[in-house]
Amino acid sequence: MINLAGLELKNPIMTASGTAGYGRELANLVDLDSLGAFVVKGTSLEPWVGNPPIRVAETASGMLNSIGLQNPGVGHFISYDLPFLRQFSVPVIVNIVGRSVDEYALLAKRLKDMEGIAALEVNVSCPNVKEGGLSFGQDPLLVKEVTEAVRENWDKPLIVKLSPNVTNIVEIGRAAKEGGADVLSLINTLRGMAIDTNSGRPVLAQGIGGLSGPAIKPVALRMVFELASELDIPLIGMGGIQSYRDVLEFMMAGASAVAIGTAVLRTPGMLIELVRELEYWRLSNGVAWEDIIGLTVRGEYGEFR
Amino acid sequence: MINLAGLELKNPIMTASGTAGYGRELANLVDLDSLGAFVVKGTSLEPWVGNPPIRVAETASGMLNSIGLQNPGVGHFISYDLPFLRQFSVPVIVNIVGRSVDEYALLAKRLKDMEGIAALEVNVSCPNVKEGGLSFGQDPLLVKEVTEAVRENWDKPLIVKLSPNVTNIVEIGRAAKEGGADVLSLINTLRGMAIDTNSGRPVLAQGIGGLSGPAIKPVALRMVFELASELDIPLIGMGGIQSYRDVLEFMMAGASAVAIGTAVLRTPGMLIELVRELEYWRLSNGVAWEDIIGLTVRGEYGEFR
Amino acid sequence: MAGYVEEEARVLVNIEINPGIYHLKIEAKEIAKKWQPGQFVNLLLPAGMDGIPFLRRPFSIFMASKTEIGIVYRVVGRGTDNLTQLVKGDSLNCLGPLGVPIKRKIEPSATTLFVAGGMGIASIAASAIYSGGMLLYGARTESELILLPEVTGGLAERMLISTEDGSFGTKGLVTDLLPAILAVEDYTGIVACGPRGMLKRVKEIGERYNRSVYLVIEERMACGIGTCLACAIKAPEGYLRVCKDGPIFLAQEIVL
Amino acid sequence: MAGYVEEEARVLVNIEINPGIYHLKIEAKEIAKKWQPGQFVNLLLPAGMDGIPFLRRPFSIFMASKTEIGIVYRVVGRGTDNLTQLVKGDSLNCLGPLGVPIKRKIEPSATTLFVAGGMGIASIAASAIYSGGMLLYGARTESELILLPEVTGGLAERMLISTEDGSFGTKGLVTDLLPAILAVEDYTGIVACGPRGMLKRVKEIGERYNRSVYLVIEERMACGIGTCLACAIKAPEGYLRVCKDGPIFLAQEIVL
Ligand SMILES: Cc1cc2nc3c(=O)[nH]c(=O)nc-3n(C[C@H](O)[C@H](O)[C@H](O)COP(=O)(O)OP(=O)(O)OC[C@H]3O[C@@H](n4cnc5c(N)ncnc54)[C@H](O)[C@@H]3O)c2cc1C
Ligand SMILES: Cc1cc2nc3c(=O)[nH]c(=O)nc-3n(C[C@H](O)[C@H](O)[C@H](O)COP(=O)(O)OP(=O)(O)OC[C@H]3O[C@@H](n4cnc5c(N)ncnc54)[C@H](O)[C@@H]3O)c2cc1C
Ligand SMILES: Cc1cc2nc3c(=O)[nH]c(=O)nc-3n(C[C@H](O)[C@H](O)[C@H](O)COP(=O)(O)O)c2cc1C
Ligand SMILES: Cc1cc2nc3c(=O)[nH]c(=O)nc-3n(C[C@H](O)[C@H](O)[C@H](O)COP(=O)(O)O)c2cc1C
Ligand code: FES
Ligand code: FES
Repeated sequence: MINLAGLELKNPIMTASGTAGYGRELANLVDLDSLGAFVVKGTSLEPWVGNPPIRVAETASGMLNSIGLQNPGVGHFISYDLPFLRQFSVPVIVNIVGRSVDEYALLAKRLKDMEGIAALEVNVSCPNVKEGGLSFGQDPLLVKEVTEAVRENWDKPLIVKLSPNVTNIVEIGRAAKEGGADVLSLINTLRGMAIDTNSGRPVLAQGIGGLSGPAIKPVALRMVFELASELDIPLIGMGGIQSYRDVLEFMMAGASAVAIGTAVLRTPGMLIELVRELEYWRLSNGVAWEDIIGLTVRGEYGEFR
Repeated sequence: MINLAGLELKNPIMTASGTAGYGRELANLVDLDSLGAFVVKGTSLEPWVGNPPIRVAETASGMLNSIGLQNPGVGHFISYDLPFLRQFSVPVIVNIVGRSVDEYALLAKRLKDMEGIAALEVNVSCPNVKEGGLSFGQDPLLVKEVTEAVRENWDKPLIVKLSPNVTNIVEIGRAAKEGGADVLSLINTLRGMAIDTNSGRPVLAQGIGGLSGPAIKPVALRMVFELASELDIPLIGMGGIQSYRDVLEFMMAGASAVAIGTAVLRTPGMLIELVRELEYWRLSNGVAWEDIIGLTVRGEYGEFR
Repeated sequence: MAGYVEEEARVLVNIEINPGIYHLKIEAKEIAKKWQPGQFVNLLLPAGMDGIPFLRRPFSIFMASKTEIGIVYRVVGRGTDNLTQLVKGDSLNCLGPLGVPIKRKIEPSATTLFVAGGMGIASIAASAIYSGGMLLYGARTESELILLPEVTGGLAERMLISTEDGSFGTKGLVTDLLPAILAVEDYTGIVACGPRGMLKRVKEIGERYNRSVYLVIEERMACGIGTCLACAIKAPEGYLRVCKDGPIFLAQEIVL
Repeated sequence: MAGYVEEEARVLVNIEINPGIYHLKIEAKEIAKKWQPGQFVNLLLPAGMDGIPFLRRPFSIFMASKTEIGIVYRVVGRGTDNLTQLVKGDSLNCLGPLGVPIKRKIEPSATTLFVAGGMGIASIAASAIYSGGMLLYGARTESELILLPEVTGGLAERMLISTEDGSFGTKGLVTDLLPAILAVEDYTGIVACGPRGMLKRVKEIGERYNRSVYLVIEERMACGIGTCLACAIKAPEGYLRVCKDGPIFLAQEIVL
């Protein structure tokens, strides 16, 4: 069991928001109950339309996306998806997105008394319409404000998901913690771009998108390590995980659990393999997760197989 | 001819600082005079020792380095390397590094009257010892201060090389411009990390290093595009370039020239191929570089082969 | 719902049938069993050292037997180029069958008219064969026509062919044949697959003659199963998913 | 300076000679011509879809003819593993010959004693053969000994072998042989290549007997030509480059 500020996971593997939808399609391929937690797609107060296509592009060992947080809104989630997810015993984490601090607060309020939600994950990598579209997650004051607003309306575990597009991730993490976050998750995508040289047009209709996949793993790992070194708060690590060795890197750097995004789009079945391989590794090395989590930060190096 | 604020290049291909040394070794493999410009390794006032090994690690489509800016100091450069480079007609750009604003100023002063230096490139991704080791390049005020200090002591073209590890690259670019930069170059490496899961130790002795190579190209391209959209100043683009198509992406995004780093470590001969392939592309499309540079920003899309 | 699986398939045949066009047959028992006409597979193609193709690539299931599926693909980029290198015995990770079977949108029958342009044939040949309806099939030139026995055998006299250069069949665009046929025959539904321009034209003509028009859409995909929302196609309100809500749509469902 | 080139070489032979140890012969005309004992090549090995190995990998030139070079390598990771897949006719991008030829540090002669541990043999066999000096060669066990004709033929009676388990030659560490030999023979220089522990021991013993000790060092590399400063080895002051200032160093030049 892994305990994340009261959120109990039977293993460290979670889905990453936006890459596993609301579970219905993935459930066809993967037993959701074998996962540590299921994180749903970013969900807003009203339905969001999303961006025009082309919405994805490939880059070296990675991909760019500009889905634009298309989602059917929290009402649809409550009436259609939540009942489906309640059939499973896997902890369900709802990722919420808003365009103002109020929207985040209202979302938390709306979800508060719903059965079958283990935690909220607050995605602060959203354009703040009031502040001219800059992302909430790039300003520590706004991160704190959003976190506080959700905290006031939510008493179960509260996760804040950080944007990596910042000068100082520790400062942002600290703001979230001060605002009342129980857990931090990171990283969301790095802002990136690709151009079609046959025309000069950006490949994505939206121009700039979010980079994910193995290409970003070193940056994600560094940020997890920095937060684990500076702040005392449980972390969920993600960014480019493809193998159980990648998971171990994140856990050693300080993550108590991890989320898998892009790799699930490519090979959904790998989620189950990861769970198995990790357990095999843990047992054959005779260690407990508590010893592994953050060992690089503590400098307690060992010899593992 | 490409004109970068008075710096004239016969083609857009330059070496990236730190990956081509001071030219001596590369000259064995590549005719330096066929390049647009040659950028030397980061050079400091006194010799810098550098970091302990292991200094490099591989990551998906990229590499981490923590060389630690080892270099023999500007005195050695002037007496040993500059005379060697003067044998060539390629414009030589000296990349300078310091631990305080004064050091940057002194470096510029020292190099000012030297023959055979076409431009200075100021690397602001250095730890600022006075400010507790945070990089100069992450603070717009410091970037401006360093740029001004160099500007006062340098009357030829002045390039400021930006760090990508910031929330807002435009703000940093603007500070450099206000400080007197003629050209901006970007990106330096993204801070990243890798862990050896057999021990839990960071792969690099230094823990955190700089990520370069194809993995970072989308981030680099986005930053070039953002600067080209917001500021009126010539740009040198770099980050993950491996093919002439990559060069075109950077030029379309707004770069007047590009630098090649990691790819030169892998395949030095590619520098010459790039020059040839680019010229072939330009001629067979019947375009001038002026039309290509920044066309994505201007939205002047075309049909190219 | 029929359900889909992630299956490690085995290559049986992978040959060039026309310049730049290949016929791939793979043993994929589960997918073959579940497949219904109109569905596709999302393939994890061999990648280069930059990892590209990083995402899966969607291909229509052209035809399926009890244990095998057939795909016809044109080489257009890195992924399809790498695919040509696979030989008998190689394994290939397939996700499928995906997408709505055609009969959940329209029950194909003798009164369904099929229109295929270029590679569009791969997506609707099977449906056309089972329907008993007619197929109009156009390509640029003779060498681009895919006249595998699976097509010609199954469709026999129910197929009209056109080429833009007149090297085979009627000369002109496949859509040029449409008005004359609709004027005299009472096909109630039209199913079309091909380039966007062609689809627009079919829609226009179909509406003029007051028939139900169904379009098979291609869009870049990532997951292929409906979770990531990469494959958006504009709808009168918001977007639909080509992989999950399609790839076949009633023309009014989408905005071309 | 001898100069080095980036050359597209052709694989001639790539066979497993001992469990996990391969002998690779490639046609690399320019490199073969320029090579002098002690030098190495930096190879661009076939990479997986994550691009790894992304950087080149250094290997000693074990032996060279007019047009060919031979490499003996042990499979230890992704790069060497991928290398085993190359077959006759495949091409391989080589950068070389690199590093200081041994004779620029010490002119090997009959009064030079060579000590090789494990794969260290690959780096000094050629120098040992040309020198006329003696070679002490140790491995863990018989099956790890590289006894190619190039080694046994060229060295004949000038070679003493030890294995840790005694399965071949003297039982024990190769360095155990050293004191007895130095006590009676007047070798002026000792050249050693092998694991760090072994090198430390050779240095210690050599100093005790007052001989000049030269060590061949292995370190992770990137460029291999001296520009990137990846391959740092600690020196009494600062760092030296293994690829350019070495790979052979006078023991006092470096800090092990
Ligand atoms: C449901 C569906 C069924 C398909 N069935 C077939 C088929 O049976 N036979 C066949 O040859 N092709 C089919 N396609 C198209 C096929 O998926 C693309 O040709 C393939 O993905 C290109 O991959 P690539 O790596 O070779 O090219 P890339 O390098 O990715 O791209 C080359 C060109 O193809 C375009 N392209 C890339 N992906 C797609 C896509 N998903 N749809 C349309 N254009 C794309 C790009 O914009 C670019 O212009 C189908 C597509 C869909 C969505
Ligand atoms: C000058 C020089 C000459 C060499 N000659 C030979 C030779 O003739 N035959 C031979 O088998 N090997 C030789 N090596 C070692 C060889 O370079 C490494 O074994 C190889 O790079 C490992 O690559 P990999 O991708 O298989 O392993 P990796 O996956 O990169 O690493 C596997 C293990 O090898 C270690 N390693 C990686 N690179 C090096 C390196 N450059 N030096 C030492 N250890 C390393 C890693 O730390 C790790 O423990 C030489 C090294 C140098 C520097
Ligand atoms: C297609 C796609 C959609 C995503 N949508 C969301 C989202 O709705 N909310 C969110 O917080 N993160 C979203 N993300 C970010 C991922 O959850 C994850 O943080 C990021 O992709 C890094 O992990 P990875 O490299 O494993 O994909 C999305 C990522 C992708 C690729
Ligand atoms: C080994 C290595 C050493 C570098 N040293 C320097 C340096 O001394 N000064 C500097 O400004 N940038 C240095 N850089 C950064 C590169 O110049 C370049 O900005 C970066 O690597 C991105 O380009 P690339 O992906 O083409 O390598 C170094 C990069 C590498 C890989
Ligand atoms: S490709 Fe992911 S939803 Fe269609
Ligand atoms: S490997 Fe680059 S300097 Fe030695």
